[in-house]
Amino acid sequence: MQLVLTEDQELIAATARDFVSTNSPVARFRALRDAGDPLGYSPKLLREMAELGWLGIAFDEKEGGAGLGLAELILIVEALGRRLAPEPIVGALAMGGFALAEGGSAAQRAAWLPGILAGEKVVALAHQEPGARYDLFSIETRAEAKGAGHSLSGRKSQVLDAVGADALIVPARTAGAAGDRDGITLFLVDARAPGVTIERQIRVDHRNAALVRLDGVACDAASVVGGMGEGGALLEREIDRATVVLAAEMLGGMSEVFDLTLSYLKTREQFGVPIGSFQALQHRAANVYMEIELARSSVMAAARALDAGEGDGAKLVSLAKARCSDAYVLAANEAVQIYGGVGMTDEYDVGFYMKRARAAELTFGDAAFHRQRWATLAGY
Amino acid sequence: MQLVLTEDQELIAATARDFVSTNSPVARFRALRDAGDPLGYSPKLLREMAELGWLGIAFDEKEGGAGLGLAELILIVEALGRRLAPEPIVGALAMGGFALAEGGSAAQRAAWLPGILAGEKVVALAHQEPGARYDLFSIETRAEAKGAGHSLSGRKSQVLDAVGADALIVPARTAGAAGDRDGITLFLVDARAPGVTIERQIRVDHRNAALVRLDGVACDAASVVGGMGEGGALLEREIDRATVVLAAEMLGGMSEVFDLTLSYLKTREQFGVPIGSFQALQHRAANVYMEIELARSSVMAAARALDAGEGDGAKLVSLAKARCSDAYVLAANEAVQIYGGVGMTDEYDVGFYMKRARAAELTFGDAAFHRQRWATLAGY
Amino acid sequence: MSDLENFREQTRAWLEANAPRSLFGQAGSELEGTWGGRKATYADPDAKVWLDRAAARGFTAPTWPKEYGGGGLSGAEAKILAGLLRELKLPPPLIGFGLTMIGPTLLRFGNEEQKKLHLPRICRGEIRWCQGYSEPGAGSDLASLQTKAVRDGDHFIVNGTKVWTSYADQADWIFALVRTNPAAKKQEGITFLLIDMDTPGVSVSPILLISGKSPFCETHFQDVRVPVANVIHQIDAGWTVAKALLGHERTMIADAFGAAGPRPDKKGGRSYLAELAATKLGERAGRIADPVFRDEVAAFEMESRAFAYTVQRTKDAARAGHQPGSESSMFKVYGTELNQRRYELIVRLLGPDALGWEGPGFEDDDLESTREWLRSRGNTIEGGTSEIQLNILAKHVLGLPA
Amino acid sequence: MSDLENFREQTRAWLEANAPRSLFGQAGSELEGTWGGRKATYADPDAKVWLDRAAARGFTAPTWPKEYGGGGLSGAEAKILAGLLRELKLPPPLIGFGLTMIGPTLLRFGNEEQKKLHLPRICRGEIRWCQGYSEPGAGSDLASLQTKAVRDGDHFIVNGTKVWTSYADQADWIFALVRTNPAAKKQEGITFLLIDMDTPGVSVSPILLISGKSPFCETHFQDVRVPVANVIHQIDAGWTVAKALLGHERTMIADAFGAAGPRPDKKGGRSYLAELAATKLGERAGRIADPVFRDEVAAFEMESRAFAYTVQRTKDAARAGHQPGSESSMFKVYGTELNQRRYELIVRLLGPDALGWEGPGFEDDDLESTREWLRSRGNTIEGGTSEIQLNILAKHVLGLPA
Repeated sequence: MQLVLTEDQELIAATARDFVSTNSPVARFRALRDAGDPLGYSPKLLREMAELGWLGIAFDEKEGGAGLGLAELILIVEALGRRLAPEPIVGALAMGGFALAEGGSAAQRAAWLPGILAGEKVVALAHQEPGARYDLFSIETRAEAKGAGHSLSGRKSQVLDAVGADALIVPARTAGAAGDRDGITLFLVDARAPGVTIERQIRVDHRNAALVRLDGVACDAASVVGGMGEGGALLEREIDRATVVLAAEMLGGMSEVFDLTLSYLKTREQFGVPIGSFQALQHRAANVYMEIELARSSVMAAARALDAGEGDGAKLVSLAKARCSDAYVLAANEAVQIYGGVGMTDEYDVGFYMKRARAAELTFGDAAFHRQRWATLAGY
Repeated sequence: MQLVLTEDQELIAATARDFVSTNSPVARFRALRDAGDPLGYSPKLLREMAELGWLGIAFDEKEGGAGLGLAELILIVEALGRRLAPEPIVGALAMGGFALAEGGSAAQRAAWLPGILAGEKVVALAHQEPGARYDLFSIETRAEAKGAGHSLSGRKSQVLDAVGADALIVPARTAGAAGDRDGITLFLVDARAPGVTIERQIRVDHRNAALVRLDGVACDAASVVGGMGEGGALLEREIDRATVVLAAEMLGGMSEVFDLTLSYLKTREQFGVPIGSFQALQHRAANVYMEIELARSSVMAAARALDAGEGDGAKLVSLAKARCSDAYVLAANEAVQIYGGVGMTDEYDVGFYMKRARAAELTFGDAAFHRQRWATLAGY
Repeated sequence: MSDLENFREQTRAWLEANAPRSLFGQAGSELEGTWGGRKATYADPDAKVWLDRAAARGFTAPTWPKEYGGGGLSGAEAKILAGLLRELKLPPPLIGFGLTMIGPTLLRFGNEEQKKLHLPRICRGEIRWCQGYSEPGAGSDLASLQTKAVRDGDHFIVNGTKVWTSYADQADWIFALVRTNPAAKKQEGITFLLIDMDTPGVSVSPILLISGKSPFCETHFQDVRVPVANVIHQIDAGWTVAKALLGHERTMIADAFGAAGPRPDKKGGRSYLAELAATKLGERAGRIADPVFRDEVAAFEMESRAFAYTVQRTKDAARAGHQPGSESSMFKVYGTELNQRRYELIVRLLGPDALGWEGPGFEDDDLESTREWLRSRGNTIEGGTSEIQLNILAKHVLGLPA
Repeated sequence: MSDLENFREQTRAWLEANAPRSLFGQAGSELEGTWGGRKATYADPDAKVWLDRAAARGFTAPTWPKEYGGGGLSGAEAKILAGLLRELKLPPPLIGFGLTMIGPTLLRFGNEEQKKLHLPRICRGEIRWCQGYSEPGAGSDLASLQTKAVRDGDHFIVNGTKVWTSYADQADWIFALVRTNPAAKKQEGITFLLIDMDTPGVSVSPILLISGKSPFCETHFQDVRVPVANVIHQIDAGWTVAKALLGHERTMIADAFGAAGPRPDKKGGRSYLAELAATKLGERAGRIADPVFRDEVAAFEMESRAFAYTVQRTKDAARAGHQPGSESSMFKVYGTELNQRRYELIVRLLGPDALGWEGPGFEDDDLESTREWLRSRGNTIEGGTSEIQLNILAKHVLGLPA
């Protein structure tokens, strides 16, 4: 594994940084929030990203993608994370899109992937249930056999990017009990199908998330994604990939909020000197710097391991998520403390990073969860 | 509970500080260490402490004590801890002495307590077995019935103050299996009895400790301390009391090593200024200060709770030991770091505190052990 | 019967006769107390009755001299009155910065006219006060404030902005620090000035925090004419007044965190955190199912308890006649950081349930915890940052060199 | 066949013919390498044979010019030689501060006589060198050193004490910083001086550490006469020489911690720490029985891994042509603190078993861990304290103001 960017990757990263700086300042996110925008993102900007080839970058060429991998996608997502761009990358592209590409039938892929890669269609993955915490297999939504198909009933919570989505992939139980890895099946459900209710939930980070209710939603046999009862393993793989994408977004966020902090340390004066000349703050800044460096290495390693299909992949996903969770929260907390009173006001941007750090930390498992997962995967 | 010293207690503390400063500088401990003194302490000084009434301070008046409590004893032990005085207070007085006073028969008390309180006799409590870690009930030493008495066989490790002791109190199993609280009986054994081998172990802190072997040691019925098979509860109570005494010694040690650090910060110059003017070191010193203040409050509270026989006593013992373990290690680590290279040399005293901090931390349970104990006692 | 016992009996009788029946047993309930002021509204008319009767008796400011509307009570008598209010669970008849901050300042630094004018109106709850210290550019370095007051005959013309003026939107007067001499060394050109907020040119806008609404405001002064007679102490000598008041404020904040930080476990029951952890993470054999979180809960509870004992130790020592030193800095920094750790732990215990802001699918308790977590991040900033407190500890308690 | 391929084949043939049979496969074993010097003893006579033959071929200092006893190899050739030694698992024929520190310094700053005199003796392993920088009063502030060299005709008279002179008790010559101009600004009165330790007045005493014996010594100079010809560079210009060498030393130390810090898990097996925890704490269902320690082990292993990837990232970037910056400070501070955490965790895992020093009832592995824990506390001090590294990061990497 090479932990250095190739020239092509450098170019992708630079292009992404430039585009995001120009087209997606934090003020854009703030305006969407202030307007109470129901989607919370800009479909137009999503299409522009598609035109730049970003959405398809990690998809196979035969699906219309660029045939590159997570190692490239994370560069784009990091740039988006720097400016808190709320477009549906984690919840839709990396969850729904990847799941369809890997588990979907030829018909499903043909029907949906072109639209997803063009930024015209959004498919969300509705896996999380109330009270499930981070357990992917704690699924109580039931799919009962009905004729040649199934009838789905259950409740999903904080489903990312579900508001305005065209379809949902719904893991439901065709056998077993909550907590079992086996017996989970993934169904592709039209968002406007009878029995589907999608209600916007306002989260602390003001991104697109929803409470989804399924009341006897009819699914035919063609709506199954992957094998019957084999959705648990698929779900785990897709959440691992989405976790790396989220970690890259976190890396961008922590890097930006740390840059803001450094600027403030250099320019804000108290007692006649820049506050960045105080040694206690210098040492704390150096500490944040080191944690971000470690987080960056971890994210790069995890993306490359998943791209290469290495056996260590799942461990490195946990490494990346754990390091990014701790580092982002640390960087955001230090930012607010160093900004002082103004950092506590809604008017300044640092608070947004603090909120996003927490939302991202508590999505797909916090650092404690991933330490336990690492230990289990490492055989102790 | 009043967390302030009475005038009498102030007087005891001041007297102890003065006596220890004069009679027990750290150089005395160093000389004992360098000489490879087999006892590792001064019997003469122990007798002088007895003459000052220190050894009997927490014993009943009817046993010849002062009728005061742990609240007073900790003041003396803190003073001793400041200068690393190695006299057998924790291992003998607080373990063996207290166990005899509480669990001993009238005959046992009459035979031993006067000598203990006079500093003429030493009785150690040999509870710890190899591999038992901090589990008091992990006792495999067996007491097999033999005639009217018992025959003891087993192995005890790192028995504090056992070298040169006149007798040992040996918890042994008369029923049950290792780990059971029930079925443990305490036996009072003459240190020169056939089958008893006491071999000096050199620990990192160079205090008196021994590997004790018991090979068919004959004990008559009169040698049982407390009830048959009921030694588990007695042992737990005595170790709790000894833990508070040890915590007080730790409080003294951390206070002294912090005072040394403060002096060094004020006098050592680098780059033309005292190193104590560097803000990063100032903040770290303030942090150590606060942790020591919390440790002090915890030790005072635990001593008073045990003296009053309050239900919260065991929890507060765990609080005191956990806080003292963390704070002493922190204070010693910061001391060595701030002293720099010389702090790493055997020639300077700070290293002794670092070693003693660790030895005390890993005796009677470290902070992690006591957090778990607290949670259990607090019902979660 | 001693004089004090007499006082107790008379006061008890007076309270039972005069405090409205509906207020007995109400202290500590939703009713946080009456702030008074021109804009005051009284949801409970008995609160107004209680205020008026207590004020007439001098019980809103028990120890202030009677001539200024106070009760003229001795310290011992005031303690008895406070004890009776606690015993009868009566809410205080009046609260606010007039009683706790500007009143004591006027008693110490005000001239006779100022005391005669302002103190009785405070005692009667007629005027509500707020504080104008901080500015956008002046945080920890308060003395660098820039709000200007330029002399114009008998008046000052005030221009500038104050931030973190709590409840300024409900206050009638503000006591403010203004710069009257830009040429002097920064502490020496500051004046302590009282300003009627009805004066033209004063405007107030609320500050929205990352946690949502707050009592904080920005208060703007545009060519505000303030009589020179409203200067407290002397022109350019306001820093002396401010320091006294600031020390007082920091002690109050520190005491609040010292007291509020750790809560004793319910008798025989689990602590709030332990119960929350058991609910959110489940239990196994009576224990919190996740041993790592269990360990964190225990670590937090233990440090809280050790901190509570440390606060108690200082109080016990004070009662025993030992002068407290700069320990209040320790209480501020440690208490606020404990409170932050508490909420950081709570949101991690809640997991995804901590991510609600509003809307469906979230529990009210969880929504509140999330906002309190965000709000707690300000604890180590307001009332003197942790960094300033650590500097104070290093220099004034540990004696480390500057 | 290219020149380099030719070189590889010839060198391989030479090594196979000349390196003693007994040494093949020995690299990385107990045999740490040959230090040479007047006092050298060779437990294994083949080590001496290997040294002499390699020196004759110029392979003890492959890239140094042939005229000074080196091999005159290009960088590419030296890399091939190093690769062959690794491949054949041959230990280096010679190691020490002569090759790594004073040699490169002489090549850069020495005059022709000095190079002619000293370099060949280094290459042949005849003279062992040590470093005399630190002093009892000068730690992080090295330039405040006080060892005096007073001019007396063609000689300096040296008086003072150097500390942390590693292996001074086995060295023949010392390169030292001495103060030649007490009146100048502190960096400007320092001279870099070579001193033969056989000169009368030089004495060495070993330093006992809290962890036990160590290679460190104190080296005392009492009226030691040193020829002025032994000055490197110029009188009073030693700081320039020292800084170059110091930077080199810090990079070496940082690299060592970057490399040594985290070890990859055994293929399909558990890490050392995990195995230790499972042994000491027991297992339940294949997991370390104590979940809190399990969590700590995982946290440590994960940070070690993230650190290892960060070191690798810098190396990969360097190979790709990106100049490394001041990252070595990060590796020093983070790597040493990881190592300390590792040993703090180990002693807590060991519990009472960590308390042995010597004597009965303790395992050798545990005794060694305890000493390594104590020794590790020095990691954040030696070679530039963590505080100095954090200052460097803040100023040179983050650009924070002085």
